[in-house]
Order: sequence, then structure tokens, then C-alpha cells
Amino acid sequence: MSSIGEFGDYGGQYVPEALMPAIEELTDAYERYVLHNEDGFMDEFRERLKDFGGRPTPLQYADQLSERYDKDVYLKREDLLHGGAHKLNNALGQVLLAKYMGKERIIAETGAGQHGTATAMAAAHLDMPCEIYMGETDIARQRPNVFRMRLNGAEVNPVTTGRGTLKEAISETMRDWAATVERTHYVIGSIVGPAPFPSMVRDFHAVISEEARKQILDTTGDLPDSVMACAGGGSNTMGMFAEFIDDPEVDLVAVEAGGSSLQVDEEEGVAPNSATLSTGEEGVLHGARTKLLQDSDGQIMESHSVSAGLDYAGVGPELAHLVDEDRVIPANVDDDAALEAFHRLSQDEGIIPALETAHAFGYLHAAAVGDHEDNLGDVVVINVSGRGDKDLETVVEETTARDIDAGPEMDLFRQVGRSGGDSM
Amino acid sequence: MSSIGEFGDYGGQYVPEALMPAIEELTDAYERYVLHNEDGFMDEFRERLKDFGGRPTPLQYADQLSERYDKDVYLKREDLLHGGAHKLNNALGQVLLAKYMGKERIIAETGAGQHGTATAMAAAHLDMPCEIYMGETDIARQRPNVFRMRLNGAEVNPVTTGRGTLKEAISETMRDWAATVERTHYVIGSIVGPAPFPSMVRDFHAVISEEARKQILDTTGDLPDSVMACAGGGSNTMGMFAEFIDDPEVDLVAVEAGGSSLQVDEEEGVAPNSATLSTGEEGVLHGARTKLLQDSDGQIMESHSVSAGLDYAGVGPELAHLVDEDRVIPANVDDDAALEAFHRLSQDEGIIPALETAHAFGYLHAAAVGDHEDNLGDVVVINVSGRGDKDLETVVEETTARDIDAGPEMDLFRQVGRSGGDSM
Amino acid sequence: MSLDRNFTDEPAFVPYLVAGDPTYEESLEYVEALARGGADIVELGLPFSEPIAEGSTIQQAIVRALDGGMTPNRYFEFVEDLTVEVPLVCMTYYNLVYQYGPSDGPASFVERAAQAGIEGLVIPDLPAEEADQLREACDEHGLDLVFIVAPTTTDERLERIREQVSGYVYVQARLGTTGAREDLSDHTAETLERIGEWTVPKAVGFGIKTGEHAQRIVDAGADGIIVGSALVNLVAEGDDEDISTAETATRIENTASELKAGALAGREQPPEQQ
Amino acid sequence: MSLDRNFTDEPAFVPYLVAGDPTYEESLEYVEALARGGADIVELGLPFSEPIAEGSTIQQAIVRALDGGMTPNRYFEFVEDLTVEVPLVCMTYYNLVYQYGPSDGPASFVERAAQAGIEGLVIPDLPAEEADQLREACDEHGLDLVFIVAPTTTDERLERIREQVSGYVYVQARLGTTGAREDLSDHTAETLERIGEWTVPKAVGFGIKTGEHAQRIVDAGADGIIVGSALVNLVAEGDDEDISTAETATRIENTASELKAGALAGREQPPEQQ
Ligand SMILES: Cc1ncc(COP(=O)(O)O)c(C=O)c1O
Ligand SMILES: Cc1ncc(COP(=O)(O)O)c(C=O)c1O
Repeated sequence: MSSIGEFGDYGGQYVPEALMPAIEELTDAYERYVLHNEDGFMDEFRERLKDFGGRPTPLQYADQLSERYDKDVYLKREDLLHGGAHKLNNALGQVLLAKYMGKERIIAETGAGQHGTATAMAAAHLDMPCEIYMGETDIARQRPNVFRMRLNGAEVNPVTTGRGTLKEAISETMRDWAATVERTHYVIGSIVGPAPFPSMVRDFHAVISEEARKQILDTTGDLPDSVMACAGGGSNTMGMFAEFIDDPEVDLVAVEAGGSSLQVDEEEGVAPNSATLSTGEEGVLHGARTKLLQDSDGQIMESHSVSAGLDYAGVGPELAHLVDEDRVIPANVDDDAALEAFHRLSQDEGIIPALETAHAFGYLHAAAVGDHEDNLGDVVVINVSGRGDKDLETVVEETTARDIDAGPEMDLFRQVGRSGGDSM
Repeated sequence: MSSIGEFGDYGGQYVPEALMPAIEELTDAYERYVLHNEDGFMDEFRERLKDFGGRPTPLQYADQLSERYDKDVYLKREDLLHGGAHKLNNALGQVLLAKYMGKERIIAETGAGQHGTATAMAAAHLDMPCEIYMGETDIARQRPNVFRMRLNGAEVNPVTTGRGTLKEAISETMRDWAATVERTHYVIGSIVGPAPFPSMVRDFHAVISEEARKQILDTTGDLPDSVMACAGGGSNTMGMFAEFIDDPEVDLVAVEAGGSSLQVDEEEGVAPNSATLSTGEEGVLHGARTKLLQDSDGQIMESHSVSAGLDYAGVGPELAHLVDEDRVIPANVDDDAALEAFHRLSQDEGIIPALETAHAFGYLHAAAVGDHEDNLGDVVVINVSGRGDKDLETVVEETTARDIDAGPEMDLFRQVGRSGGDSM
Repeated sequence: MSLDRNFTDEPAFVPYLVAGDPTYEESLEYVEALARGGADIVELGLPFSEPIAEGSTIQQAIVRALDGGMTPNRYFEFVEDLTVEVPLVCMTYYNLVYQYGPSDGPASFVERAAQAGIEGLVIPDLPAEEADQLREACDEHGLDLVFIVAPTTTDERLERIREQVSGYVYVQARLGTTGAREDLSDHTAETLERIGEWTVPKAVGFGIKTGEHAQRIVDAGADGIIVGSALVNLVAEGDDEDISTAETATRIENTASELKAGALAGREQPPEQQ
Repeated sequence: MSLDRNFTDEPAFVPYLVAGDPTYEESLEYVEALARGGADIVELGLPFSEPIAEGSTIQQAIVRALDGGMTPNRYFEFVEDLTVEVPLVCMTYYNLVYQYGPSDGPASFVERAAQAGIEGLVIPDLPAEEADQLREACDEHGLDLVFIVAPTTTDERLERIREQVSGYVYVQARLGTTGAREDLSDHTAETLERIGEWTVPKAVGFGIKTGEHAQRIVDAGADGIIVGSALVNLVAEGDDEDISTAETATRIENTASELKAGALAGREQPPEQQ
């Protein structure tokens, strides 16, 4: 059995034979350009991340949350990265790598649309044609991101199979790749997929924790007690954890979407959550062995989350491994608590987070007010993986529908806005 | 005649007597805290701009535009500032100043909603109650920003007078201020209004050119030939110009909204543009003597621009003065050219600019392809004053309605998006 | 001859209406009604498109007048068309004064105003600091320049205003914009006391609505009362509810009389509950 | 006894259908029709929820079968219910193999498959590198493990596959997912040449739709042809257009005969235009 990209029992390369040569080519390119900085690849990558992407992002002390929870809460501001989420680190890295590899075309899947927009931006920046696959459901709930991809010159291909979310979009992108692999690079959007993707995507995102670790040491002179991030596929998570893995005194908490419930409906093949790390079982999906939401036969379940970017039945194999090793603590937060946390951060700190990100703050709240045994310690660093502009309509709608306390009254503006919008 | 805040023939303090004491108090606070860093005000301001705001913003070499125009085009990336525009520099400065002054409440006007969102964010960050006045027309065309202000906990007060744009919002905010001046600070959103606002707002934004001047010197070893920015009130403009004013070899170009035409309809009292610097006449509006769009009687005209943030009949007095002094070159770009430039930047560089910002790029294009005598020289720095997320709906609508060549096909996604939205 | 002559015998009643609201002809009738109702001075608004010091009542009046075609030149014709004896003060914003041609600056406006018979100016967005040019022009043409004193005005600023003001001083009863209110602020008495030794008459405005308000204000020491929104409301009602011009004029006259009577009562005896 | 026995005399015709598409009963009929039409081996799809290697035709078939309640256990019953003589190969994705209980890993699946009468497996998402465990289980239970060779497969990888493959090698005619196409790629002949000296029979699939396609492929050197989407399309039509099961079965049988005839013709003589 191959040992490339194995993380304990997880990882591997479960892809159609037609793709294997591309995977090998990519593995070779990853080793040369990323790991050995051949042709100055990593230098150019870092330079572009800085000038185009806006790195480094700040580590901000959160005045109000710190006071509220009687902890020192620090925010790693990936929401300030160009495009509004951590996603650009990876998208820019991969599109640049594709260029170094002589590929002529970029494809990618997207759930929340953040990876799609990041890829579209990177592709425009580096002058590469780009096509994005996106489920119909996600297209409807992340409309601004669809516009942004189109504006950046990318084609957006709606995926109508299944429930029309991320899982189906990945499958569809793999199909495209299988047909066009010679000239096309598939920019996977998280630390999922066949090796070398999980390692490579992690490496592109590791800059988050490289900066954050240095920043917190510069600020406090010490390592934090806990480091937290939300986890869908887990790319912002591993990016935030990577440089802390070898600091055993630092707790690493990965917060997944608890959706409406952790209960599973086997009959319907639906998990009303995306809490793969907490509730998933080992299996093979989208090219890797990892934890999955699946029924007892091994059929993949439809996951659910109010946040499109967490709505995925799989998770990165490395993260699954780190959970098994007890190095990463799996946690989850349900839709309502995430919405509340969304409003709390918006109102308290003047930062409107992505709904994905809000899950991490939901857990901070629950832990700090004593809903969990772990109280996260005195100094907590949280990754603000993205901003919430893409989620405004969803939040307004869901806050009203669920009658979330923390949300401001919106009716007046839903009306005005709606009529404005209708004049389109 | 007072000499506070005079810029040649422009400036002054034309406000109701009730506000004069507040203006004097503010002048005093400005001198102490901003000019003399009393109590470390400026240190705290700069620190918060860095950690909360994400400063410094990069100066990026624009590969594709540079090639297209055979110039070295550099982008000052204010779009990466928290909130998505330069506006936070000023909003954060003023809200912090209000706090130092012991004020208990923040009010502000907004046009595009960028200043409103920046103020709402700053107020949330600094834990100050906040109310924003916004014209009804602008509320309809900048819906995402309305949501954002509300989410940050600000009240948004629709202004129904006149055409419901920025001019009316400013008047209305002045009315609120006149009633509540003792405990309220009015955060003016551009380098307009009575002294000391124009100087103070400029000083808060001067960080843009402080950084940019150093960055371009570090990168090229030399000053640029031209520095460009769009101009509504002119705050991003003066922020971008401030540190270059004393470099006579650097051309400073302020690009206003040419709207649909520079022709004026005196009968209707409407100027279908906001080209105040090019076509305006001296007058008194909103507290200052400056160039204005007005009819021969002195009645203020309704301005127009596809871009809400430029849609204002006045302009900062300092900018008006610098134009009279021939230090700043006034330019303008019409709606269609701005939309084209919007698409060009989005597709070429992977940066979706605010419609305001797009005007500066429209002029770059026109000058570079020879539509103007001035070709801007070989090295051009442009301020990317903001990102275009707030403008997505407007751009999709206007691009389709005007049949702008450069725009991507959007029909499919307008449909899908619309039905998604309607499920709200 | 200064406007202060109208404050000598008894407390003055100074009503305000917007010229041309809602139409030129009707507006003429309404100003004459004010005169009949006992106005000692009329503040006649020349509408400006950005009336930042006005509340919504007067804002709307200004929109009506502008929609009706009121301009500075029409305004002066309007003044000339009036047959009233009562002195007129022009209330407007500085940009209209500043733009009026042919010469640069405020001189042309003042000259034309004087010629039309205007005796004074109130410019709410022109603080004493910015008023030198206008002061000069007014002096040259024999116009009074009225300034506003607000509850927030500092002692230092009072001195500056005192140097510039003539005709009467407009004492702003409370913070905010113009508009008729039920409550009356406590600031009035305090402000009146602070400028007690000024020789120029003190007229109090902002929020006076009824005869009883007027009485209390005069009782507190005012030399006169300024009433705007309460009267403008009658014009608005007349316009909205299709009341005849004559009927609206009568209402205006009656309200004017009530306010004047209130002012007079204030001088004679204290109102019951104070 | 290996599947390669079915390639000895004449070019083999290897059709594919999804078990349970659109229903269990109908699907049984269709597989029997394939046998009647001359199938030498049947690749019988066990539907997986994420069929990343399939084009839309087979994807939809998989959805129909899953909606019809097909599961791994039902699948094995299905195989047992079939009365055909022709050998069956199970085509599915690795997760279903991996999950099948009670033991961890692929062994239980292979054991049950063998018991039901399955003679080989094709797992499109299992490259040779990851196949050791499954290979072992197959060896233990006497199943063939078929691998796919793609146009992109490198020489190095060919060696790895050669070590693992048994029964026959599935030569992917062109890049992309499964699906019937008008055009036929040039890669086929090239690939066949590259693996010319392999002893295992070479069956070509992906995009074969007509007898004439089949003929050309065999003429190019294939030992057999694999046809999926063209047959699945008939099932879909039968379902969509409410054609009777018998009629659809007949159509399947006829198409199978045509394809088989094409394959035979390819061995005998070159097609006219090539
Ligand atoms: C802002 C943000 N955070 C987190 C995620 C989840 O992805 P990952 O778990 O790979 O970081 C997404 C995915 O779209 C996202 O947009
Ligand atoms: C992005 C952006 N740029 C420019 C402007 C124009 O304002 P100013 O001229 O004061 O920079 C605005 C105003 O809303 C804006 O949002």
C-alpha cells in the first residue's frame, strides 16, 4: 500500500485510473515546487499572497468578547484576506502551481462559493481560464458569490444531481477532470481528495498559523491555551492548527456544523448535520479514506447545515487522524447557536463573520458560559475564517424564520431592499 | 473672517449657531488628540487600524493592466481594509475621537452605505450606540450595506426627502445633530462639512498615501508619474494625495462621476453627473464653501451617478482649492465607461472594485488608449478605494440594461438567484 | 431705522411663513393675514433646496414653494407685491445670498433686498465668524442682520454675536430644528438671563405653538416671540385638505391674533400654572 | 477458473447494466435479455451514491436503482435470483466494498460476492496502488479483479496494473466518464498496442454505441467490447416513455445482438472506411 499522503488509517488516492497520472504529476510538482521551492515557486506564492491577497492578516484582541467571557480572546483575521476568506491561500497556491505545471485550464467545485470566488479571483489574477461547479441549492443560497465568480470571468456550471450541494459539486468536478485531465488542473477547495491534495492544501494554508503563532508570542510572550476553528472539509482548520500541532500544551478545537440535530435519518439517507468528526465512520469518498457521514451500507448521506461551506459529508483525512490521535478535539454547534454567535460577533466586535466561522464562536460561547467541560482556558485564538457578506440574505431569512433573539429587526429593510432588488 | 479650515477661497464653518460650540469643541479635540497625539490618541488609532482594520494595505503591481496599457500600474489596495473600503480609516478615527471626547452616541450619513457600514463597524468595535441616515434611493440600491449596518447593531433611518440620496442624508443628519449635539458626535463621511472636518478626515485617511509613497519608493526606488483616485466627496482622494502634494513631479488626478452627461438640466434642477470639480461653481453647502453643482440662483442640483458613493453635488473644499491651484487635475468618466472598467478590473486582475473605484480605472483606460492628452506617464498608482460586493446587483442590472460589452452573461444566475432570494 | 423699533411698546409677535407656499398668490394672502392678525415683523422665508436647520414642517413648505416656482427674483417681486405695512425680514440660507448676481459675494443680494423693502436678514447657516462680508453689505444698505443665539452658545461666542447682531436677537428656545412642540424647554429663561444686558431686543423662537406658550415665553423675559411651524402647518392643512384660500387666511389671522394676545398677556400677568 | 476463458474463441461482448434499474424485477428481465442477446460476461453495477467515474446516463440509472431500494444485500440476492449462465462481474465503488460487514475491510464483501456467484470485480475508484487488500480477498475467494487502463496511464503504471489485474483488462477508449458517444477516440489502438504483450484479454469500453463501433474496436485489436450507456439508455427510455418491460427487454436483446455481431465482424474483416 502506498504511503504517500497517509495519515494513520486515512488518506490515500482513490481515483479513477485516468486521473492517477495527473495525481502523480501533481505529487511530483508538489514536492518540487511547494516542498523544495523549485524555481522560486514558494517565493512567488508568498509574494502574491502579500501583495494581491493582503497578508499578513492581523491577530486582533477582541475587546468585547474578552470582557464578556473573562478570557483573552484573539481573532485571526482571515476575513480580511482578498475575497473575504482564508480560501485564497489555497486557491492562489494551486492556480500558481497549475501555471508552473503548464496547465491551461482551471476547474474547481464550490459549496459556499468562497472557494469558487477565491479560485476565480486567482485565475483572473494569473490569467487562466476557469470553470466552477456549484450545486443548484448552493447557487440559490449564495447568490452574491455566483455573481462574483461570473464577474471575475469564470464559468459557473450548476450541478443538479442529488441535493445540489458541495458533495455533488465535487463529484461533478471529478468527472470534468477525468475528461480533461491533460490540460486541466482541479483546484480542490479543502484538505480533502486524493493525496497530495490534503497535504498540499494544508501547506498553502499553514501560513495562517505561522503568522498567528508568531503574533500571539509577540503579543503575549506565550502560547495560547486553545486554538479554535470551524471545520467543513477542514482547510481553515488545518491552516490554523498546523504550526501548533507540536505544541502539546495548546488545545486544538475543530468546530463542525451540528445542523438541526446530531440524529441521523437512515431511512432517508440524511444526516441533519455535518458533524463528521464527531459522528462519522471511516470510509472512502472523493479520493480518500476518511471519516464520513454514511449509512450502514456505505452510501454517503446528505449532510445539512445552515452554512453552505460546512455542508459536507466528509472531512480532511489528516483532521480525522488527529481526532483519533486525541490531538484535535472535535466539537459541534447547531444552526441556531451559530446564528446567535453570528449576531453576537457582528454587534459586539463590528465583524460580520461567515456563517461557517460563526460556528467557532458558537462553541466559544457555549464553552465560556459553561455548557461544556472544557472551558478553553484563559487565552483563546479563533480563526475568523471568512466574512459574512455572502450570507446576508440567508442570515436575515433564517434569523426571522427561527426567531433568533440576538438578531436585529430587519423587516423594514427586507421590504425596501426587496423592492429595490425587484427593479432588476 | 476665521482662518480655521480655510483652503484658499474654500472651507469655513457655515452651520447653525447651535452647532458652533460643538464644532469648536471638535476643533479643540482635533488639535489636541489628532494633531498633538494627546493621551496617545493617534497611537491607539494606528494600533486599531492595524489590528482591527488590517493596515497596512498592500501596494500591488497589476500584471495584466500593466501589460495591457504598457505602463507600470500599481494598485493601493484599500478594498482590503475591514469593511471593504477606505472609509474605515476615517470612521474609526472619528468614533475613537468621540470616545475620547466623552460623547455617548454616534450619528452618520451614508450614500453608498460604505461610510455607514464603516461607522457601524467602528461603533460596534468601540461599543458606541450608532444611528445612520440613508436616502431611500440609496437604501434600495445598496441593500447589502443596509443589512450590514443593521447586523452591526446600528439603527438605519431612511431619508425620504428629495431624491433620497447622499445630499438629503447629510442634511438630515445635520438636523439630528442640531437637536442632540451635546452628547452626540456626527461622523461625517468625507472631507466635506464645516472645519475641522475636511482637515480631520483627510488626516485620518492620509495613512493611505503615507503607506503608498513608502511602498512605491521601496518597490521602484522612485516616485510615480501619476497618482489617481476617484472623487465623490474626495476622502479617498485626499487620503491618496496627501503625502504626494509636495512632490510636484507627481501628477494627481481626481476622477469624478461623469454620469450620463456633463450637460445640466437647469429646468429640472438636475445635473446628470457628479462632476463637481470639473463643472461646479463656488457656493456654500453643508457647512463649507466649496465647488457645487447648483443652478444660477444657487439652488443645489440633484446629482447623478450609477455609483451611489460618488452621487453628491459637493466636493471637499481642499480638493476644490487644489484644483484651482492646478495641483490636482480634475477628470471624469461616465457611467458606461465606469461599468466597463469595473468588468475589466474584475476579469483582468481578479479584483471586483466598488463602482466608485471603477471610475478611476475608467480614466486610466481612456488616458492609456489615448482619449486624453495626458497619458499619465509610465508609472501610475491608483487607489482601489473599495470592493464591489455592495454593487453586485446594480452592476448586473445596469450591465444588462445598458448592454455593456465587457460584462459576462448573467441571465441564468439572475434567475436562479432571484428564485433563491424569493424564498426569503 | 432699525427693526428694534417694533419691540418698544409691547412684546412683539414675529410670525414666519415661506414665500410662495403653496403658491405665489395664496402666499400673498397669508402674509397679509399675518399682518391683520397683529404681526409686528414678518420673517419671510426664501426657500433653499437644502434647509439644514429646518424641521419637516418647514422643509415641506420649502419644497411646495420651490415646486411652485419660487426663486430669489420672484421672491423680491413677491415682497414688492405685498401691501402690508409691517416690516419684513428675509430668512434664507447663505448660498442664495452668496450666489445672487451680478457681483460676487452677498452685496447684490442685499442691495436688491433693500430695494424691494426688506429690512433685515436671518441666515441660519451663517455664524458670526463667517458674516463680515454680509454685515458690511447690510450696513451699507441699512438692513439689520439678525443672529441666532442657541442654548449651547458659549459666553465667548455670545460676545462675537453681540458685536454682529442688529435689529433683534433670535433666541433659540431649545436644541434641534424648527417645529411646533408641546413641551417648552427650560433653556429659554436661562438664555434670556445670559443676554439680559444686551440692548438689542430678544425674540424667542423654536417650538412656540399656542397663545399660552407665547404668554409663558414673554413672561420669562422675552421681548418678542417668533412663530413659524404652527403657522406653516395651517398653510399645509389648507393645501392638503383643499380648504379655500380665504378660509386658510382666516385661520392664519386667528392663530396670529391668539399668539399676539398670548404675548401681550405674558407682559401683563403671569400665566396660572408656572 | 478465470473470466479470461470467455475471450478465447471469439471477441467477447461485455454489456453493463445497473442492478435494480429501474426496479428489481425489470432489471432481472433486462439482464436475462443481455444473456439472450449474446453477452459473454455481464458487468452488473452495484449502485453507489457518489459515482464519480460515471457520466450522466449511468448516474441517472444509479439514482433510479437506489430510489428503487437497491442495496449491497439486495444486490447479492439479485445475483442469486438471476438464471443466466453468463459470468457476472460486479462493478461498484470502493466504499461499498469496504463497508460491507461484518469484518473490517473488503473481505466480507468478496466472500459474499463469491457466494452469490460473482466471478470478478471492477472498482473504478480503486487504483492498483490501493488494491492490495482487495486483491488478497479476491485471490482467496477465486474472484478476478479487473483494472482499467486509461489513455493517460503511464508505462510505469501499466506495470503496476499488470501485476494486479486478472480476468481481463478494461481498456478505457478515451478520457472522460462513461457515456455513449458518436466519435471514437484514436487512443484505443495506441493503448492496445502498448499492452499488446499482456496475456490477459483486453476489453475496450467507454463510448461504444453501435455495432459498427464494436467492429472497429475489435478490428483495432480488442479482445472484447464493453458497452454500458448505450444499453442503459434503453432502460431509461423504457422507464421514461412507459414502454412495457417485455418491449424494452426485446430492444436490449436486439441491441446486444447488434453489438455482438459488430464485434464478431471486427474479427473477421476490416470495416469499410477506416
Ligand atoms: C469562510 C469559510 N470558513 C470555513 C469554510 C469551511 O471550509 P474548510 O473547513 O475547508 O475551512 C468555508 C467553506 O466554504 C468558508 O467559506
Ligand atoms: C469605495 C468608495 N470609494 C469612493 C467613495 C467616494 O467617497 P470619497 O470621495 O469621499 O472617497 C465611496 C463613498 O461611498 C466609496 O464607497
